[in-house]
Amino acid sequence: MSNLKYGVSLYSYTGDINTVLTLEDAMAQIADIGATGIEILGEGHVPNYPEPSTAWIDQWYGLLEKYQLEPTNYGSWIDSSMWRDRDLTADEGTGMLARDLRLAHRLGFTSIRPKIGVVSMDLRPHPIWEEVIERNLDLAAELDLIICPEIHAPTPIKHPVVDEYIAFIERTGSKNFRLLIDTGIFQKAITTAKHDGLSEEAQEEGWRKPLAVPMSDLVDVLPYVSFIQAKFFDIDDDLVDGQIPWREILQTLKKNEWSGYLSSEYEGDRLPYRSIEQVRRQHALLHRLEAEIAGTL
Amino acid sequence: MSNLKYGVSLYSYTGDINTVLTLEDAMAQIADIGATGIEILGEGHVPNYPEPSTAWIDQWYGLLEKYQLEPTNYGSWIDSSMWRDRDLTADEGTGMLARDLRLAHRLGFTSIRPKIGVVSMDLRPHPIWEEVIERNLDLAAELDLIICPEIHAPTPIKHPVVDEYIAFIERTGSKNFRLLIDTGIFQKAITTAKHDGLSEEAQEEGWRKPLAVPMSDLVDVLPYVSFIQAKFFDIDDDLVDGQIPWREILQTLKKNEWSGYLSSEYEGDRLPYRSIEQVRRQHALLHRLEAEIAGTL
Amino acid sequence: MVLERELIQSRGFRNVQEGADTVGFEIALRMPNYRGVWGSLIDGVAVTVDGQEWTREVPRWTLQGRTFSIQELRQSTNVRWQLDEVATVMVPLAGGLAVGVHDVRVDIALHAPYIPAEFQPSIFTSQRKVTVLA
Amino acid sequence: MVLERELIQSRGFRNVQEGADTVGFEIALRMPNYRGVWGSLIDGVAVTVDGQEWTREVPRWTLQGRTFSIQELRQSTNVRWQLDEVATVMVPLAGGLAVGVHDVRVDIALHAPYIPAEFQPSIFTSQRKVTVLA
Ligand SMILES: [Mn+2]
Ligand SMILES: [Mn+2]
Repeated sequence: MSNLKYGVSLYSYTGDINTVLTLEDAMAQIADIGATGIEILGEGHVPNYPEPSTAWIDQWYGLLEKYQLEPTNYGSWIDSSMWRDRDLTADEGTGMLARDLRLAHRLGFTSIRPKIGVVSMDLRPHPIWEEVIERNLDLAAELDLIICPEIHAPTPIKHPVVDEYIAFIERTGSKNFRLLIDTGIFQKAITTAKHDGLSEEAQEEGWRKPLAVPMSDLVDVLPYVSFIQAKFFDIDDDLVDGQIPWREILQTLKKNEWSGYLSSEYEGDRLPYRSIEQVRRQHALLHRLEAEIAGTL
Repeated sequence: MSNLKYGVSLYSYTGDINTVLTLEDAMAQIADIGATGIEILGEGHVPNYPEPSTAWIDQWYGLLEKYQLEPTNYGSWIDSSMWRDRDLTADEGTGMLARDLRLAHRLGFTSIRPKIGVVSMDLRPHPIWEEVIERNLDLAAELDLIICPEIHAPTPIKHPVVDEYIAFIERTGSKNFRLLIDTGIFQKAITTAKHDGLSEEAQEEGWRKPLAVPMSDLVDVLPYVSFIQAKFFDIDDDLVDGQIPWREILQTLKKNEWSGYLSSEYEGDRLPYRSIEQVRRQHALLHRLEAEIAGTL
Repeated sequence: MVLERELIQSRGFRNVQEGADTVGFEIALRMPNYRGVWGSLIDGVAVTVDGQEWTREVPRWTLQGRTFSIQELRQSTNVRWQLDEVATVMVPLAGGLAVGVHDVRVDIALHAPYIPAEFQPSIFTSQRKVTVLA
Repeated sequence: MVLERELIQSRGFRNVQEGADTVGFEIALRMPNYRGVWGSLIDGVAVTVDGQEWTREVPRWTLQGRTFSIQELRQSTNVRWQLDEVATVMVPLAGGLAVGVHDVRVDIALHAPYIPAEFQPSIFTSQRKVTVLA
């Protein structure tokens, strides 16, 4: 029996948040569409990160209560090349992740995605990753947090990086390390959405090329998947998403009895207020599809 | 010796305030341009008007202190045709103005502009105006507030309405009734700025037609003028205002030794954020002109 | 909190249930004027959704937690539509609107006694696409 | 409080005095990325005003109340540019800018270690007209 829950990452509101949306407005938006989960980026959405004031933490819990939202996943970074002259050490990386685990826990999250710096064009994570995670598994267990690296385009599921993550799960036997799937890997058609800051070539390489990972690959790793970021770029007036195959994705999740959160990550054009309307459309589409699929299974 | 002070009315930020500007942002903007006065509309900018919470009043005073601003003029209304079946009585109007006098005083204002409903195409105020004001003169004196009706286009200075106001000052001998001049009456050229809500004909009649009141008329009433709303529509990249003759206005004020506030009322196109930049331009222009005029007087 | 720049807010656009029935839809609107006004100065809102029109006499108004017909609102004495508060207007429609994107237009009528009666009411128009989820 | 949508904020664009001298001008910038970053990941900002250019090595940075040269910032360890805080960049210019409207462009360079080194840094560009009052 699959139980899909719906949430929204504040990443969706990039550009809008802090300009035309306060944190409370964003939470009110999420509640208004009937979603129950809120995902944040620690380094993005926590004022005075990594040391928020107790007043802010009180406000955070007050708003969760007011809008009846539960914290889902907390995005963190392990910036392995912080300085020009040297890489981050495993010790430093371990301390960073521990700091974010504690902060995520303090804010009520149950899942954390550390984004680790890469060392190659095919996005191999910096070799410290394994030690940094392993040295934090006990803390994660103590705090009841699942650490889940993100499988993100242009890295597909059938890739040595993912193989290594799965080998790590099997070797350690830890319940506190799982995978996070970003649905951008299922992208079937090109997007013209502009990604601020990135060069044309980087965008070409990473975002615009549809990776089109087949559903069978998702099925293979689904037992290891603890969280899904529902990445998308554009949903039109007829609720058609031209890039992400939501029907296939939901069918796969339902059929394989996956339960957990689909957390919206809108990554289309950053025109003021567009994110709000696009997230609404995505949830309207996902609910409609889920109801249709329920009728056919 | 003329002492000109500069302020901004929150009216300038119409459309931006509550959407892309909080009250604090607006106050920070005003302080950033070196202005010292803040003008508000009671019915526009006081949450839960006419009964703001004490928490909001505390916040108001906290922000005045933080941004070193002084409350100048408080805009109020006496809506003489509130209902379809009858006009407001003089008793009701008196109560309304008293309520606003008390609220304006509580918020630290020293001047109040009641906008009275009109009964004719040439904007004659509803006949209750005289009784409503007269019955509030003692309260205004007690609260140290100047009541100042606004001389606003399409009503010029040489007009029976203004004559009546001046006769009232002379008859009552009150120091608590004066005139407020809106610089829109000096408009020399047409503006294409769109005024939301008004029909084409109403705009034609009231706002687009340059009234071009001569400076000599201003000189005649200047002893009665306690406050100036620096109405404007557009200042271009070269700091040229094509509608309002700021050099003449400032020369007239300086030469006739008028002292008091010029409070910006931006009334141009309501594109997001445009008000912020336009108010900055107006103050840059006014400061430049005042310095030039100081050199020639 | 802040409001969306468009008068028609995304948040609050939804169908309205009464028991098991969907009896209409509602739209949250930002005050279009530069000041808030007393309820009696509101002369109603005409609503158009995907070409279907409702006149100013039809929608029901919820302001500051209280609900009014437009006839009641015109006679009201102590309720306001503030700059920082939305008005929720409810349009009766059996079955409500389909889930999805709708083209919504509002024409909001407000009285301003300081403008000659000949020019009353002021009409503020806004149109945008918004999404109903349920 | 909220920030202006444009990266270049109107508020905070001003000349800088040192004693009786005007020694430069400063611009307040909103963080262009979707997360805040540690100061060492900032690779500088190139500034162009009315056609006159300053490279990324020139402007001084004020973040969280502390001021850095870009060389110092690249080596810093405990200062951040947050999404909800502006960075103030100061460009030395004897006499400062004339009072009035200026055409300002910034090209902000940020490192993202999770993107291959070949594509570093990301450059975020913004250009608008802003006004110096004094
Ligand atoms: Mn993602
Ligand atoms: Mn005025």
